[in-house]
Amino acid sequence: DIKFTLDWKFEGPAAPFFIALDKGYFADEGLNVTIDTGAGSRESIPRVATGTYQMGFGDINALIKLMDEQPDLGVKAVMMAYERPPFAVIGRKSLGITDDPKSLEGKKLGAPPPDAAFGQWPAFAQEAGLDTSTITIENVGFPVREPMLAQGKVDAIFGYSFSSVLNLKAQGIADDEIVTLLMAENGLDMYGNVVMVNTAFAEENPDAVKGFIKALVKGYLEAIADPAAAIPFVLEHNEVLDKDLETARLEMAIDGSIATPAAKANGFGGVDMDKLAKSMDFLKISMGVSDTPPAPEKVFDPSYLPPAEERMIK
Amino acid sequence: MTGFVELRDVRLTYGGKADGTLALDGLSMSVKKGEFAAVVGPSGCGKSTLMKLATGLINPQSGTVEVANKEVSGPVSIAGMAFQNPSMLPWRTTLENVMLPLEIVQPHRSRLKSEKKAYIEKAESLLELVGLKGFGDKFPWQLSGGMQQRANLCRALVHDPALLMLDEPFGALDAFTREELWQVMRDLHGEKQFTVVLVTHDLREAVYLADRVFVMSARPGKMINERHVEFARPRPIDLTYEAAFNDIVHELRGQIADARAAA
Amino acid sequence: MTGFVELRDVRLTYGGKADGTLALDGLSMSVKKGEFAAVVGPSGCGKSTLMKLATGLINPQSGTVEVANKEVSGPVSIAGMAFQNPSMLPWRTTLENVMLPLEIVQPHRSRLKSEKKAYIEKAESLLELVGLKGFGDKFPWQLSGGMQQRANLCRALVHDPALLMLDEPFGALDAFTREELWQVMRDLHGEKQFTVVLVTHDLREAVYLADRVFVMSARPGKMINERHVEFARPRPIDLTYEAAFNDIVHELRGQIADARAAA
Amino acid sequence: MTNERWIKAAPWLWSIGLFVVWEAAVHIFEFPVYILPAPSDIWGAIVKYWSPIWKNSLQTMFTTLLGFLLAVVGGLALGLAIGWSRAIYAGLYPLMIGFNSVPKVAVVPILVIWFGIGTVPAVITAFLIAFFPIVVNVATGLATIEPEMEDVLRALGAKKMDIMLKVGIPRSMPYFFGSLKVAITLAFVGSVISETVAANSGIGHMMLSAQSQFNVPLVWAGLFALAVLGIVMYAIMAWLEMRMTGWAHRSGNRP
Amino acid sequence: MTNERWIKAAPWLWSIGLFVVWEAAVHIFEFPVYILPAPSDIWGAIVKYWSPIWKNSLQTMFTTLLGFLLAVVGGLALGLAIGWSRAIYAGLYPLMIGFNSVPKVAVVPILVIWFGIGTVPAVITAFLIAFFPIVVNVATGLATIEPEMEDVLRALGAKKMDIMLKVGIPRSMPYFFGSLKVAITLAFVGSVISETVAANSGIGHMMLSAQSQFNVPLVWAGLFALAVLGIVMYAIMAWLEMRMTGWAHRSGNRP
Ligand SMILES: Nc1ncnc2c1ncn2[C@@H]1O[C@H](COP(=O)(O)OP(=O)(O)OP(=O)(O)O)[C@@H](O)[C@H]1O
Ligand SMILES: Nc1ncnc2c1ncn2[C@@H]1O[C@H](COP(=O)(O)OP(=O)(O)OP(=O)(O)O)[C@@H](O)[C@H]1O
Ligand SMILES: [Mg+2]
Ligand SMILES: [Mg+2]
Repeated sequence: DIKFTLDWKFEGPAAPFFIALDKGYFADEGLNVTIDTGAGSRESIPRVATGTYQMGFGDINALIKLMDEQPDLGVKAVMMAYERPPFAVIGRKSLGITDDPKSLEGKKLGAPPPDAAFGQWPAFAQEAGLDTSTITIENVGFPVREPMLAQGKVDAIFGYSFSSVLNLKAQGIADDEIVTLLMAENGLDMYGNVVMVNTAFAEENPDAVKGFIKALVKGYLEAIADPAAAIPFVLEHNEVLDKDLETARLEMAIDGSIATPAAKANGFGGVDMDKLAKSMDFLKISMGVSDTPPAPEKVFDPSYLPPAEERMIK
Repeated sequence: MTGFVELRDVRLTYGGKADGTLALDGLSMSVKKGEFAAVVGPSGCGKSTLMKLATGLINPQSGTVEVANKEVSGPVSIAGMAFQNPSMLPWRTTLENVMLPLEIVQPHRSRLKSEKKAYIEKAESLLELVGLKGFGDKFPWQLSGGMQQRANLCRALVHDPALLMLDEPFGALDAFTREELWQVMRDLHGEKQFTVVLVTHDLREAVYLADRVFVMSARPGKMINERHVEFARPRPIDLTYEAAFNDIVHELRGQIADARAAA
Repeated sequence: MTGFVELRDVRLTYGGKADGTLALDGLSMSVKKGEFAAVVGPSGCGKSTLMKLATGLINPQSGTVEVANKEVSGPVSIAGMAFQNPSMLPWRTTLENVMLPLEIVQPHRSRLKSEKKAYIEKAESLLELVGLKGFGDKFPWQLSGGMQQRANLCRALVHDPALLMLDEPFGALDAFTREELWQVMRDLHGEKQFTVVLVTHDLREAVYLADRVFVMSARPGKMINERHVEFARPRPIDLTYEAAFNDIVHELRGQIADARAAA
Repeated sequence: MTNERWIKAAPWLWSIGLFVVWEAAVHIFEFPVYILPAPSDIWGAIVKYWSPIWKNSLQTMFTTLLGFLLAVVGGLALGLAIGWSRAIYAGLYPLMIGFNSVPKVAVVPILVIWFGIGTVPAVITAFLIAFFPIVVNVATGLATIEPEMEDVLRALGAKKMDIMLKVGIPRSMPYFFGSLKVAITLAFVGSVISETVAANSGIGHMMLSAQSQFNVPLVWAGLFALAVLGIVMYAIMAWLEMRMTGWAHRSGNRP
Repeated sequence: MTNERWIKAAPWLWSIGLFVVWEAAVHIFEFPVYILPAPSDIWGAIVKYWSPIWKNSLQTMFTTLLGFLLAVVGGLALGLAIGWSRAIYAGLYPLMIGFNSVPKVAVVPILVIWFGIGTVPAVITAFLIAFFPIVVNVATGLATIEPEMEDVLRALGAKKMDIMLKVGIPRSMPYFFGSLKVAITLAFVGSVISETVAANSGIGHMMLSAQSQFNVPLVWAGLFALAVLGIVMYAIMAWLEMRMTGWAHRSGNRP
């Protein structure tokens, strides 16, 4: 039995999980899986750490930060899902934001403090060489973030590309008006969400973890192959979803974060330990990770992944 | 001309029509202006109900109630009422309770601010009159039962009402305090000539104070007798020991006995 | 042997020591078992206070209170008390109010469930005895003042207490109802031989009912006289018209007059 | 009589009035739908998503009621305990107040770690948020009992427990029911808050899903469903109150 | 006398007891700090971040008090209006209940869009959340007045307004103060909720920032600051209550 916590509600990007669940891939591995919603890609970490959930989906950067503080934290990452994080600064052309991060100088940015994208802001600003003293940051909560931008009360916002952009569109902002500065495309070469497991559980049930990942990889590959066909599996679990919107969301997630060039080259689910080590330098700046960060091998354990050829994106 | 307080063929049922309590039925009475009327009758016959009708606190199911030649449909503002249950407001001191009517009734209401001191003096002198000197700043629940009743009387008097409705105002007092207050009432009535309706169980009290005594039947209450008391005013307290006085008391007593027996 | 109810040199001040009201000072009284005692005195002299002391509702500042040869330090459970203010619980019907003591006092308490019907009958017969037949299912605020007082009396009687404390139980009743209840009390006392302390302002009531009448001074109250009343029991109601009876009433009256004058 | 009719009609008139003004305001000021949808939009969402709204409402209703019942029992017990003993009062009260000044959202994640997501944390949150008004009101009710009423029982040698049962509790019932009316609406707030953080169903979950769908009318439909549930529960409380404490509401049916 | 002392000491003893148990539990069960920090950790955070805690507390205190004052005025007025007129009661009450069953978090975004971020939406949220218990309790207090008391004034021909002023309001004061104690803690919750959504200062903002810094002890220090503020405000309310409605608390100083 595995209780799994997602990072967020049941939405498009959760499609791979439900494919694996509803097509019986988990069952094929002899697993009885329940999938619960989450309350943010950080909230899921303590849920797994305490063993309330055996496995979960969450932000690897937050995981590193917590492991840094708490070396004996009983969580490790076992499968990379977002090879590039969807962290982005989203602005409006008419308010003077361009594809160049420099255009953010002198502007007013809206950010909910707990937002993970905003969490990487210091590293991003340094990497892009921005003069932060000219930039004002306003604390705007999640529910008002996009409306404030739509109303022009802020010039740009922090957020996940595949949620904020779509949200802005829904509020009637034209496609070509929206500028998305993906942090990962502007020097912030780091990882995003991973599948985590409670270490004690993994030790006792390595086969279960392996089976789970095997099934989930299948789900991901299918979703990547045909996003539109994947969405109905989510709709099963959340009646209020809008099909087109979720398809668009999943597609954006796949294009921007999942089926990245690196993933296409090396197969889905794995990490490059060097990149992981290097990303910790950014975290030192943005999240105050100490000078002796946890070893990448401690953070990510690739041993549960199926062989690379089973993970290749077609 | 009709009386100052005039009830005609009044009927009152408490609660629902079907299972309610018929308190008064076919009751008529008339009190002239300046007259001192007393109402006597067995317990539960509807005396307090009658008082509430006359001040417009409740309205009759049928029949009419008139006060000062106006039909009563809501509370009248010319009356001072001493309820059977003192019902002092517990958040006010005794003095503040006594002064309550001054805050409501015109013309005192508009004068109260400017002549505060005079009014307080008036209230205090009333309290002294009934033997409550020095208790003005006590709360009502710090007074004994009889003291509350006396404060209640002061509250009914303080705004010089044209009509005074007293519902067993001396019931919890010892004989001497009671007789003192009889004389207080007698003097006040002589001086100010207000109209009084007094409910009492004490026939001597009724005869001593009243110009006319109304006798009520058992419930459902109606008037079964009216007795004029013609002793000259002001009446000395010794009157109560005279034979003529006691004859009237005995006569009334007999009537009440009949009323009870009939029920 | 000391009395059943025994107060010795009791002193009681309400409120703070400094600005409080000295209600009783140096009061002593003793009531024998089975005796019917009456307490009379001017309004506000501390009679109700005395009753609360004897039942342990309040404790004296100095002096001792004993009931049934035990020093009283908290409420005693052998008494039935009729408060001066009926204070019925408004969420209970009259019958439920009357039955309240049965839910508290042993042995009725443990029997109440099994013998519910018998107890209800008992309470209803008591209500009938005081003329409230059919009012058991009315709420107390649906009763007239005098009716509430009678219900209050029933509540004090219902659990057959060994000691009955009655604080002006007949004050709001007409003369006839009152005399009827005198006889009810006389018969009950004759039958059950409980000890009674009765506070009253009606001297005839005191003399008719009591074996001994205590006369209190004005506040601060203490006993200024004790008068034995030796008429044979059971006393016919006509006794109240006899000269010997009226002599005692007059004697007491004189004493109270003196007490008031002294204050 | 016509007056009576007006009063019967009043809630409907006011509600309709509100909706008309609202609809008009939205059209006049041209609020975009993501700021304030018009009632007609919300109505559309209700019709369209009737089935999820209904199912999620049932779930929320269930957790709310469970939490509320716990709160009633717990709040009554604690209120009585506080009215009972000054030591409990002095000791427990400050802690409880402190706890209650803390937004319950902060507590939900802890509950999730202990109990997982779903019904349990929602019930507990509803309980935690709803029990305080009950405690305070019951304690206030007990503290303001007229000593004369207590004396009636004390004179019978009644134990403290008896006084509590026969006078304390009935006398503080008007306070208690007053607080129930507050508590039931708070219980809804509590379970919805918890559902937004940690649940796979319930109105709170539905609203959050709708929000990330940018389906603002559905969010408002959820709010509307909550309002309706709240009113229904409130009406039940008010009815109960009238049945149980009719004696205290005597002046209501006066002319 | 020693009994009195115990009661004086009780709040401290209980609080200390709670902290000791808490500290012990954290060490025994080895809760990681991000789940439940030990009081000692929290204390460390308080000392370390004393200045921001203090400044943000002042800000929260200010918005809360402002909102609370509005709620007192508005709640009292509305409660009286509802007690006054059956038409208002029938019409307005259901709307109010419906509104109150809605979590205020859902309303904050709208306020922010209208009023910008900062103090204004926080004050309004505090107001919105705090005024309902006041309304309900005042209305309940008015509804349960003994008709005998009203009669005293009615017999003088008093206008409805007079009866309200002289009997209605004083008689419902115990209810009113009972509700204030609930309302003040809710007002804190309201302003903190609003601060977490949209503010650049205040305890709510501080807690959210701390959370995104993974500084769990500081989050808890914020909660603790809220609890302390709540208790202080509550104590002031209770003191006011005793001053204003001492007449209703007569049985308190009984043996
Ligand atoms: N509020 C009420 N609701 C229902 N019935 C009532 C109410 N008030 C009085 N009654 C009934 O009306 C009748 C008359 O009551 P009322 O108080 O007028 O009597 P009363 O003559 O004043 O008696 P008493 O001398 O005992 O005061 C009684 O039978 C009583 O039960
Ligand atoms: N709760 C109280 N607080 C303060 N003072 C009180 C209290 N109860 C009574 N007193 C005072 O004590 C004195 C005696 O009161 P008590 O009620 O014993 O008189 P009483 O003899 O019963 O008078 P009455 O015949 O009028 O009922 C009075 O002066 C009264 O003001
Ligand atoms: Mg009467
Ligand atoms: Mg007395």
